Amino acid sequence: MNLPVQLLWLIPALPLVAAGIGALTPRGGRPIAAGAAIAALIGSFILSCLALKTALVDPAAHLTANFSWFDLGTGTFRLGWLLDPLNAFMCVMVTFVGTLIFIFSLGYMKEDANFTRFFCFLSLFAAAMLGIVVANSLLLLFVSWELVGLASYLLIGFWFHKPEAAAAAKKAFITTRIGDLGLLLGMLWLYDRTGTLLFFDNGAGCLEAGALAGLSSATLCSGLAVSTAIGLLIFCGAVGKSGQFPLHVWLPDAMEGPTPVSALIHAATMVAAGVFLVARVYPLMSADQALTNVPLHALTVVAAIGAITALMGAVIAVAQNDIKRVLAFSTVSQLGYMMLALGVGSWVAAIFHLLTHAFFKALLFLGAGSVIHAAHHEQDIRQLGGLGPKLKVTFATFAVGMLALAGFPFLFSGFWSKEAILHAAEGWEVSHLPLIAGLIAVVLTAFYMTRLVSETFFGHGRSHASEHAHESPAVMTVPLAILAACSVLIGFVGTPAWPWLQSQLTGEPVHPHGWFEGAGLMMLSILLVAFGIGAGLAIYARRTRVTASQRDPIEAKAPSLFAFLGARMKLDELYAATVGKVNSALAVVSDGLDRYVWAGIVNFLGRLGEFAGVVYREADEEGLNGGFDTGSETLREAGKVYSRSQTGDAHAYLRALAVGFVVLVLVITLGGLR
Amino acid sequence: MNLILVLIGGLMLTAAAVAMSLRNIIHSALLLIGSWLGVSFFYLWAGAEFVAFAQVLVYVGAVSMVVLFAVLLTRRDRQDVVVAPETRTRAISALLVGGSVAGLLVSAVLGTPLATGPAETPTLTVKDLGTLLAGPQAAGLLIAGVILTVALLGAVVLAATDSGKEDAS
Amino acid sequence: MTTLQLCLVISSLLFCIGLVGALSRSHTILVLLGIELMLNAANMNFIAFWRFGASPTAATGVLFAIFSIAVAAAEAAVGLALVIAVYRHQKSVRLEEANRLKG
Amino acid sequence: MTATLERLPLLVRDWITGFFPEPVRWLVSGLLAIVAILAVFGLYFAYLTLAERKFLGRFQNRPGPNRTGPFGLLQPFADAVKALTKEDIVPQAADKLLHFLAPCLVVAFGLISFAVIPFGRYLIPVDLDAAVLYFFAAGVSSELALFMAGWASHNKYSMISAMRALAQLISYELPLLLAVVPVIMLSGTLSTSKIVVAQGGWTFGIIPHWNVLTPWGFAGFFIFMIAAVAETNRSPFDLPEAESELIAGHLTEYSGFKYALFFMAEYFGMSALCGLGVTLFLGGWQAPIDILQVVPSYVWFMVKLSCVIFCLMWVRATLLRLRIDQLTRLAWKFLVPLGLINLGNAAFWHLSADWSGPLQIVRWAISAAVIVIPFVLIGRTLSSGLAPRTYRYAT
Amino acid sequence: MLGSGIIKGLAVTAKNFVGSFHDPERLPTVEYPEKRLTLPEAYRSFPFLVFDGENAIDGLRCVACKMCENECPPQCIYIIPERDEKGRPVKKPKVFDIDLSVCMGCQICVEVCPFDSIKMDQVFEVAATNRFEGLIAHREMLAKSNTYYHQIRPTEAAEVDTRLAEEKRLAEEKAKAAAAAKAAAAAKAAAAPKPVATTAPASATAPAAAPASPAKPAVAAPSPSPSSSSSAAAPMAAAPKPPATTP
Repeated sequence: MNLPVQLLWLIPALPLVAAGIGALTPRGGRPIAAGAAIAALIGSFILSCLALKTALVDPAAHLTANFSWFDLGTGTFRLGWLLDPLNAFMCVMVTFVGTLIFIFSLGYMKEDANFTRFFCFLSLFAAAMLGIVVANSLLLLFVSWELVGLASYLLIGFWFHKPEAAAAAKKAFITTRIGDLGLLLGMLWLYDRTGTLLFFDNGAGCLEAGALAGLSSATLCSGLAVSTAIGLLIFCGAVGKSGQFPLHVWLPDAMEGPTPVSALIHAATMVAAGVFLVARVYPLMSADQALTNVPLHALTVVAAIGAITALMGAVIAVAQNDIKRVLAFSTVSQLGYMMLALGVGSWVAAIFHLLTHAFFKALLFLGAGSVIHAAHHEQDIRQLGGLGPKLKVTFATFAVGMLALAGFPFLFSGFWSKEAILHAAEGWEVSHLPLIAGLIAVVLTAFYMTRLVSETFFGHGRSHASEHAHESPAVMTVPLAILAACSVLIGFVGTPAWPWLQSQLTGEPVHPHGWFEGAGLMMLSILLVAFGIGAGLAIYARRTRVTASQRDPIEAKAPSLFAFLGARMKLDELYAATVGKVNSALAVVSDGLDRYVWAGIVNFLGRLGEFAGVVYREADEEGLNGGFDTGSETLREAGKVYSRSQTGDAHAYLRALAVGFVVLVLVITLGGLR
Repeated sequence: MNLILVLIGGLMLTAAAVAMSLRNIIHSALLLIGSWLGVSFFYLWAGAEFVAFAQVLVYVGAVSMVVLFAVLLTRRDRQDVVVAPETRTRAISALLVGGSVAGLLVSAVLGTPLATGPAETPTLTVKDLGTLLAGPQAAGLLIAGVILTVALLGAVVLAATDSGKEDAS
Repeated sequence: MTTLQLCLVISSLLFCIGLVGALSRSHTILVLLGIELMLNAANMNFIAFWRFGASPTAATGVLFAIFSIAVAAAEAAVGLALVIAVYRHQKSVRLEEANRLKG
Repeated sequence: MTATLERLPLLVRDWITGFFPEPVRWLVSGLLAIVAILAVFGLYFAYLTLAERKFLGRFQNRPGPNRTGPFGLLQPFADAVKALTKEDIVPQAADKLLHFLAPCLVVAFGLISFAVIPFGRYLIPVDLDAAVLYFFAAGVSSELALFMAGWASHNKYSMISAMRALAQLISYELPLLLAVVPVIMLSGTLSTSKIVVAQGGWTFGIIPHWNVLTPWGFAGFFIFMIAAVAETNRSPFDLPEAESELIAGHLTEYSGFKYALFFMAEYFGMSALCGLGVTLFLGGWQAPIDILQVVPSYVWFMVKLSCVIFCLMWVRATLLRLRIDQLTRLAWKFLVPLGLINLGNAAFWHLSADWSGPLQIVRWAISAAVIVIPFVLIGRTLSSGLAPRTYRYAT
Repeated sequence: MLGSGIIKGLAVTAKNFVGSFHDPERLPTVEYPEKRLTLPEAYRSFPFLVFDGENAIDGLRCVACKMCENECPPQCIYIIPERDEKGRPVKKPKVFDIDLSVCMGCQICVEVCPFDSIKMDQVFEVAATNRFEGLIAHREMLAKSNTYYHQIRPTEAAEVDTRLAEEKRLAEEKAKAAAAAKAAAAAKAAAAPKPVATTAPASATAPAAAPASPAKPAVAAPSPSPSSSSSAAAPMAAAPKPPATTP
């Protein structure tokens, strides 16, 4: 049983319908809203599996179903759905992880008064993300993209009565909007150049050879290929959505939303969208690779941004104290990895890491949610501690996630995907800086994850909340267990020994690497991981924290550095000092202009109009009205006379009708006789 | 053949005429039911069995019920069903107008050479009708259904009393 | 006089009886009943033309009569509901008293 | 032998018409049918009254009438004599013509319904193409006669009863028709004789193909019988003649033979409606088992009719009279929605006619679920807020 | 589920229907004129007068004291005492009528009768063709023998007989004592009421000495209370004097 590509729209449509149901459900209808959302997503999951099966029949093919949306001048504007292994895998991942997160939310949001609204937004979020995934048109993708932005705004600001949440929502919305501006410009430029926004259209799509050749052959004034410029503009959008440096600032703040939302944003939907976008337009991004005489390749920028982000995220994460913020910065870092992979030319590795990351990051966030739920909404790891024995399931699954994220060798999926990326970075001819950045990030990742686990689960409770923690209900732990299992198993679809996923994505047959190819790098990274974990254990687990106010060991050694990192490298402040200042100065100038210059002109014109009005009124009342009044009076008199015949007696009307009929017939017949 | 038609027509016309001149409105309504039955006999005579039964079902079964209900709901006491005699002028004018229309119509009917078809009754089974209604004439059927629904809703809205707003009288 | 003409004459007379009733009676319900009679007369014509007309195989006349009966039922329901509504306002069913909108 | 028995009524008819000259034979055979119906159902009515009284007695732990003749078998004739010899009272202020006309019409309309019921394989008075429609057209007219009776009596109880009769008719006409439509839909005909033929045949020779033995047919029969009880003004829907509130409703001012006519019309109406129910749902004159076809078809019809009527008596002996608002609520909130759902159910049945093998079980399951689930849900909605009644003194 | 109550009700009536053909419990009706139920002993319909001995009129226990007439709530009893040749009242009713169409069967007359002479009957088939005559029971109709009384209410009749015998014995003893004291006066007093019954063990020679009745057996619960019986002599004695009830 296969899913024809014509029905692919059903995948996003089901959660969209669920969102509609949720919106129409009154507050009391909790089971209806949640049931609709979960059922719809499960339905989408099943459809996605069918779609995947369809796509894997011929992995190299791009199945499309295009239709015309409207006629524009002489041309037709077309939209469509696309099915290939890339988005089929994405669909399965999004719906599967999403379903588990939805189920988890049942327990996590149980006490919330706006339960139905929450599920409505969640469904909308999932629908928008699935829309991005199945779109075969950059425009359709962009529409869904913006819907994702809207849904993220609604969800991050779900507890809008908290000022931080409201601010975080605004921040996320505006920051990503900056990137979206680039995407919009790139899209318009692309349409201008190629005349289509369809990705694949039997050779006429913008990602197919004909269009790409045109794009890469044209150059701008500085010798930059057009495809490079467009690719970079589109990449702007990905930077915003995926929280890449320098637009990553919204991502940690987005932790103000409910934890399932964080999980959804970080694992399955929003941030993955950026990576997916770059992977989707990869032919466009890499179109300039063949050119040698250009000043800049688009992918070089991608790799640079990715490497910076990966390193920066990992460094900052070391000094965070909020459990969710640590995870947030780890997401930033991991997304940097993916971008790095894209940049160094291995989009397959990026997608592999995206998939594995989705599972273990969802697992980690849900685990964190479980911890927070258990500890009565205490998120500060200094206040927690000693939760291991109390939250056995959560601890076990969280540990799996942590090991996967840290890239613990062989058993865990994170190891394989990360290894694929490092392997790709090693093979990049341009520079080895990304590889070095990646390797440093490996150490740091292992270190800060060990720190997080030690602080949270080892030692003893350092606050009332952590001492009285209790295990979460099954509706929350079961998804954790499923995700943990997946976090382990999903890695084995893409090991060097059997790179099934890679082959399915690229459409080439499975050809195992030689076992020793890249073994040296693997050994190095294993050592680095071991070092990171060992360091973490040595610093944090050997002597656990006793009180909440005790200083962090690193903080004790290098207080200023720790504070700098803890304040996220003061990037927010930097933005406030530069962009914000300029912005507010501009605002002051605009205000002055508005208030004095434009307002003066407008007021003058208004006065002028007022004077003219007075003149007109006089003329009207004296001159024109007299004439009309007389005319109206005459009409009214005539009307009075005529209205006498309107007796209100239905009989009279009926009689007149009948007489009229007789007369009419007589006139016609007599006239006809003559 | 024509004798039966004349009998049916005479019955129907007499009933209608008497109904329209009686002062007791209940009697009028009952006689009109007789007249409608006469119309349905005409349909039976003409071979339109289905229409005849539909006529009985709708007019005798439904319209007459509604009429009787309306009569009973719009009277304050029993004597109200006997209405005052009409004014002479109106009666005369109505007769004049009606007579002229009748003269016109009858003369037109008699003066027009009408094409007539075969004398035997055309066969039209209910199944044929159903096929026609569900096939080529489905739009008409749907529209009739919509009209009936709208009329039902309209009648309910018009006739329903707002128990809160209804005045004491 | 052919049979068709006889039918038509009868229906014309029925129509005129309805017309006279609608014109002469002051009771609103009787006026409505007069109008119903006129409708019935029209229906009779459909059937008469179907039966004796040029092409009896086409069932258009019968179908039209069926639709017409359905519409007549709707008309009666709405009309009588109107009568009741007017009665509630005017406390009268005399048609000439329902003239509040006259000029 | 069986064939002869089956054709026996026809043989008798032909024998009698043989005495008449050819040109009037059609008239004689028509009259014979009328006379036969009058005789058979007149007698049936007479013994139905007796049976009703005896059965009601048995239901209420008493023996019922048993003094007139052996087992009280002459009771109906005693009743008739009593009715005939009573004084015929016409109230002073009554509308005399209508007062007289009402009982005549009510019996006439009750009788003409019998014209289209197939009593046996060869026994149908008039085999109309639009027979079901004819039946309902004839049926609605009898309530009109009840209204005439109520109005003509010049009695406020009679008047109220007349209004109630009208309201009840309008309310229950709809579920009655809705229950019938599925049968027409699946048989593809309005002719009662063809509907019965369509229900012929047996699975394994023992399971008849009657409509009532399908989920939609069962629901339809259920709705049909409830509506039929209401249409014939029988308990528990006997509001128009509720003797405890309205004396006897439209019968208040009637006495003697006119009263007996109303009584007769009630039983005629009941027999006719139950006959239609038997025709539409219980396979008409079809025998229940293949081998029992040796018994003539008209016997089967009468047996089934009597069983259905017995059930009505049973219901009458059991249930209390409803209030007028409960009555209309039952019709509009329960029977009409259920009827509409059943219509959809029948459509499904029709569309899934070619399902076979295990799909047949699925078909049955879906069809049963479609009717049972709304029944439970509507029932729960209707009875929500109504706790089981508690009694202070009775236990 | 909707309709479960209806089905339960139908089951109940169905049980009745089927049961009425084989289970006598389910068909308790009796074919009356042919078959009759035995009436319970306490069943009562209308009053009757008890007589002792063979002669209905002579054996009446009633002394026409009119207590029942006075007490009867619907006033359906009508009594005229017998008078001898000299016009003096004799302790016997000349007329004793009960209007059965008025009587409500309250049994108060039985309660107040000091002589156990009026009792409740069990006959209920009193239909008559004449409204005025047929339903007025005269002395002859009312008088029924003590044997009949024993027949319909054996327990109560036995108690009454015991009590009367006891009273008579006490009266005789007292009479003997009185006779021993004042022979002449006692003898005269004992001679006056002479409703002598030959067969009955309880001969009513004692009523004149009724004041002696306080010594009643304790078992006589429904009999007249001691206080009323003590005063019973007074009205009885006084009754003849005021001719209050004019016929």
